[in-house]
Amino acid sequence: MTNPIPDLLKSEVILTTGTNTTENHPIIANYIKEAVTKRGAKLLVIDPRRIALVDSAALWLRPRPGTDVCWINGLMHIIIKEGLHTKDYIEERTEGFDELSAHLEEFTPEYVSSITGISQDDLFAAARMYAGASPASILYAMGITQHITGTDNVKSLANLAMLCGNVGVTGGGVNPLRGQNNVQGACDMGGLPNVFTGYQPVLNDDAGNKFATAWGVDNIFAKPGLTVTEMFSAAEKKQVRAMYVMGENPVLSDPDKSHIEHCIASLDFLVVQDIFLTETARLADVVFPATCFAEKDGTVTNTERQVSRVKKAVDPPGDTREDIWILNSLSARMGYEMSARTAKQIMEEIAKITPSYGGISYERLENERLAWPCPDEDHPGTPVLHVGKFARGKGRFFAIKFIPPFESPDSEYPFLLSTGRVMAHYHTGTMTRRGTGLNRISPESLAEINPVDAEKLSISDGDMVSITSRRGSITVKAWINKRSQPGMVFVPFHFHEAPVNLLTSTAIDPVAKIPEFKVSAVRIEKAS
Amino acid sequence: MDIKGIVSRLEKTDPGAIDRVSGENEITLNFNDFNKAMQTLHDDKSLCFDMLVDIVAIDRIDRMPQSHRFDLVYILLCSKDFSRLLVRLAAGEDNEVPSVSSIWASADWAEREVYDLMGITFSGHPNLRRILTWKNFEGHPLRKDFPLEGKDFDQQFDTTSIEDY
Amino acid sequence: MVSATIDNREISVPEGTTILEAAQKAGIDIPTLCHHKRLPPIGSCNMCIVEINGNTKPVNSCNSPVEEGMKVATDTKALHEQRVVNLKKILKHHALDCPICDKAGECDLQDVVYRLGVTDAPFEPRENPRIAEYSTSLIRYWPERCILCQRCVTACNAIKGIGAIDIKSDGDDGQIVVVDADKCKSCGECLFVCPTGALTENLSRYKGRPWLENRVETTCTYCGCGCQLQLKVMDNRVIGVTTDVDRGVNQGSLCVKGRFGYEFIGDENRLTTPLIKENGEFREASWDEALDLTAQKFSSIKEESGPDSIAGLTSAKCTNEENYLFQKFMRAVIGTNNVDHCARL
Amino acid sequence: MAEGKTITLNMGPHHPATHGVLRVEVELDGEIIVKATPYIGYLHRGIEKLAESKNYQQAIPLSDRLDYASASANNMGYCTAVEKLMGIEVPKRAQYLRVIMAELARIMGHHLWIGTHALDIGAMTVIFYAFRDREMIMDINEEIAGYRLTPTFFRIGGVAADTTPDFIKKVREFVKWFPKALQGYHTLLTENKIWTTRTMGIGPISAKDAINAGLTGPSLRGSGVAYDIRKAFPYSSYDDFDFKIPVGEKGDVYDRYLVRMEEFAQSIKIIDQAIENLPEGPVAIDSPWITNPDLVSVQTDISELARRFVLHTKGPVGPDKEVYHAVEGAKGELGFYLVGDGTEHPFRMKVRSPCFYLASALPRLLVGHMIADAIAIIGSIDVVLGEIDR
Repeated sequence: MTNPIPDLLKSEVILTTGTNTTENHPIIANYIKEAVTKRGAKLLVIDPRRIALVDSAALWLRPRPGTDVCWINGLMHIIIKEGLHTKDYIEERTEGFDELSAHLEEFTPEYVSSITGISQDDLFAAARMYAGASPASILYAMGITQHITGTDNVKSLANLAMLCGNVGVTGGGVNPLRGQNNVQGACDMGGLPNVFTGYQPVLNDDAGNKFATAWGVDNIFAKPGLTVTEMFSAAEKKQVRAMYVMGENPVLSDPDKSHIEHCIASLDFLVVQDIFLTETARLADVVFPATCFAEKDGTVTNTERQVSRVKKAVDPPGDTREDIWILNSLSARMGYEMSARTAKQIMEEIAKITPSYGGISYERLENERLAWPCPDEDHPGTPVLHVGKFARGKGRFFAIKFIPPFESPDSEYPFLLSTGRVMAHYHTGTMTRRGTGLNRISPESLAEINPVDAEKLSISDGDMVSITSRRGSITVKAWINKRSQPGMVFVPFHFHEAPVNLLTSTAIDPVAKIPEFKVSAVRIEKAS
Repeated sequence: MDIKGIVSRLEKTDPGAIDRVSGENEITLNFNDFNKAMQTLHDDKSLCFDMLVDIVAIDRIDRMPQSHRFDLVYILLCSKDFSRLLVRLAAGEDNEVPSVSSIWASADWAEREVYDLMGITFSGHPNLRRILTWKNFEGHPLRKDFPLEGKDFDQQFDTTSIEDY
Repeated sequence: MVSATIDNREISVPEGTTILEAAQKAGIDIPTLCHHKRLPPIGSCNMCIVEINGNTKPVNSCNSPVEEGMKVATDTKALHEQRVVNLKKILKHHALDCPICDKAGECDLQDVVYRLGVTDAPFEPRENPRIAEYSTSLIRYWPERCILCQRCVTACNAIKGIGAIDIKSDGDDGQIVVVDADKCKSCGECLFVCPTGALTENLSRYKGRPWLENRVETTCTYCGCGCQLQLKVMDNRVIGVTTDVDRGVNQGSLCVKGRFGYEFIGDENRLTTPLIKENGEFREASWDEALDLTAQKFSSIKEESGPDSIAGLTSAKCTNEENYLFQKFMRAVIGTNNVDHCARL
Repeated sequence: MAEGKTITLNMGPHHPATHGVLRVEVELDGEIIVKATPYIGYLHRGIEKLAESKNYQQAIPLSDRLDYASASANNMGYCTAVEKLMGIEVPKRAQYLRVIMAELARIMGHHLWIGTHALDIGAMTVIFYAFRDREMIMDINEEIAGYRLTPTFFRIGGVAADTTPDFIKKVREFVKWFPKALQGYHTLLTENKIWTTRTMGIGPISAKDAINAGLTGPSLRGSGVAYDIRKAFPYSSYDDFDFKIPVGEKGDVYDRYLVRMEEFAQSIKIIDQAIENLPEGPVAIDSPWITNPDLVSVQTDISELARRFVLHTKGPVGPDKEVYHAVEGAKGELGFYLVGDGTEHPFRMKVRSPCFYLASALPRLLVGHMIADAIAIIGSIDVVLGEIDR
């Protein structure tokens, strides 16, 4: 996020899109509600599903899934046409505005309305609402990014925010809501194929040399590695022969489950390190038991880029060892002695070679939570990014073309499938589906189907239905409600009994390599 | 002698030494006049506080930074009429408190204890060493920022690492 | 800013500050049962009464703003007596449950009883016992412990904006009732603000006592909000989760996962030893064995097909330190940039 | 004999005559001590630090373990200090019971002293008689408190329980018996030629020096200073009783011996008066903020039940102020400096330990004497390491 969460209370308009905040980030939803009910902010929800936030919204637009670039461009078209954009801000701090405005010419309200299914009146109202407020913030999540045009969608939202001068100001910003406690941190720490810690690119020789020296090795890592989706296809082609998976469950979480299982089967050697024997761990050659968050010390970085401590509360069960110990022992056996042995020592090492984490230490985290960039010990952290000046100098507008989704409903597969989470469960359910508590709240997978469709298919609430795509078929219980629009079905991906990722496609965004979970074409039938 | 008498007597010999009088038997001394006033309290025939009963050090970290970190309370006794006087002195973390061990022999160990457990140093003490803990003990246990369970309590303690005086 | 005197202490506070808040700021503690830092004033318990300008008719300090020149007395004999009378009214039907109540030991009601030194408040059973209407599979309502302070109802409305519960007030027979059971998400906001043990967790009942628990400050392991919470630990077991209003972005709030999703920590299906697959079956192995096998396999594959034939997936569920170490392992030890994680999923 | 070259001898910390884990490094010129350095800390348990984490009631057992040879006397010091902090007046019956327990503890402490002190110097017999009589006090402790050595019988606001008929009977028996026993000790020692030779003129300290060194209790009174807190700052109704403060003249080992022997007699006198004049009434104050409600009412009364919980799980609250309160322990001025901060825990508890200052005076007492006299001198100041090291 460019801005901290409590900033929402200072926004005049909050635009949420592709995020079911009440279910997935309930605490942020608290802030949205407080902003709306107590601070008089207006909430603008743009989402194909009738999510709970719609109840508090001043305006709700319901675009067809996969048409995000189109409606964003449509809004900008209206804003520029009506002269609502902030000219000074654009002049002073951005570049590429002229190309953008030329590109936007074709996105007339009539055209946008025909593609997205949003009425022209609503488009005008939304554009005026967003552009008329200062500051206004944008919240988005996987509903925006999990498309083949994921990167384009995000860039378009950034265009929109910059057009109205909402980046780098308190109460504004473009704010992705991170779905896991440490996605931000895993990226910051260089858990990506193309960057080291703090986004220092591997293609940069200086960075390569710096890390080679710091780690005392010869190679300089000049070539970016493979992404998750590429790894599995490479495994299929025998280019990747061994994998080490720490705390992930790609069999359930990645698209096209049977394809993944096939790829894993072609590996020579698979090591999985996890707290439970997950679906992926069952396919492994060696399984290491790992510790969960209550059994270890460390830090995590949340969606606001704030680093906070995780502390050991209980001893790990049985012969389980801390992940740090496992990695240290393994590398020692492979002839490399790690110098840092405790979480605190590792953080010191991170701070040394990562400029944005330079000032973060366990001592400071005892009393404060720090948002990076925090380059030195006296730096107070940076809650709002891009204040006064963009990180790259001038903010750049991109002219983005509209590309339809990979799969569109057709006569054979007439429905559109979207996946996501429900409140009581989390990801592949490895943690939340243990114990009795949360399972009592949400015991089974429910496919959300609109009553209109249900009537057509003569399905009633609680019937078992089979959902089939070009890649597979699952059977789930139907839940008839108006959350999904007609022609659309929503299935959560927490449940291994109904692994919805059997159905999803492996089509990915060309830049970010993110799979298109939010749009797949499926067929629904009543199960016999 | 009652507190009024003590105060007026001390005002005569060491004007300005008393910072504050509180309650029936407590005075607070200014840091700069401390040593001289203590000498007077001991030597003066009419005051005659010839026994130093105890020295109490209190870590007032909770009141920082409005006031100094430590409070030292010297408990004095007059052997003539057995009256008690509490002498308070505020000391910062960097202050070297003048030792009173040349006035009262009992201050020798009392000041060593305060040094050991609270980490306040005394200038002019003949033998300022740790007394209850050992030579290479780290930290001062009675300070409020010293954890109750000790440092590294979960690790095996190597008794051979103790250095004795 | 307005200036006033509370208990002979001069105070100056921004306009609109209530007497209770002003007093708390000045370090004067007025007893209260219904006021909560996160909630708007409720004014149901009549504990926070004060006298203004010597007027003997007491007013609730939680919903009266400070006015210029006001003279407030918070602790007179008359006020004390009135508070005791009010408290006895609340206590009259309160169940004698402390020995089996999860809240006992950190209960606001107990604290106020102790503070006011109330004696002689014998228990009288209700003529029409209350019925536990509100209850979810995670939250349990104990009607006889409820003092009708309305904190829970206010929290459900003001913090969550849900309004799943309400008070049905009918003199002595008032109680919490469900407005819409479907709306309740079991977020536990109500049980967090409950001053007594009227709303308790259904999971951690009878597992531990507040004064025996150890509380460990940590960060929630679920979504990216980074909520700060405290794990309640007893006998090396996590028995519950609680929060602190002053810490973190969540200000004491949590969702159903954060508050109740801790059971996996001590789950019996946790992996406890390394496993090695032989002939399609897992067998338990020692650490030495498993690590040696892994190291030897990685080394030989690296030798045969080059470091890029090995790939690693780190995790957004692991700490920064582990992620760092993992990518360092892949890059420095294996020698490949094939490292990624599930940020895209 | 060739003078000038010295030998360093290490006494303790495991030496039967140092009465605990006291270590004294003595430098000898021949048989004469030219320098003595005591080392302490072997029994340091951090009682002052621990008290900061306990509530006021919970810290009482810690005080038992200061001078464990006379545990109730420490209870007296701690509880009266807390009561001074909280402004509590304890009922008369409780005060008298406390006096009985504290004086019995003093006798117990002196029993240990006389037995081991005489044993150290070579008079083997006394310890058997002393321990025979000490056993009677332990039985009394057991009768009323359930514990023998560290009874923890005191509570903030009173004592734990009322007397039992057996208790009264046993105390009366002891009061009747003990003067005879004391006469026996006198017969064995007071005019014993060896005893007087070993103790007279050994380790003398002048009144001025003793005061300057912070000596209190029998060791100070042996030098002729009649400083006894029971008289100087009376507490717990000590001014109700008729007793004398025995003082010595020369301040040597023998005078300290005589003072303690007379204290036996005075303590018995106090106990006799207290047990015969034991007032009627409650044994603890009835305050909703301090004392536990009785177990019957907690079953019917919610306010009593709730209060009982708070008192057990959190404890009584101490006000935000500082007090110093001292009592006459078996060894001297046992003071507690308490700092309250408006919570259930003391912010700081400093124990003014008499033995600490007695031990600090050892170099002054030992130098110039023979090494064999060191044993007599250490025995005569009667230090208990539990109290020195805390």
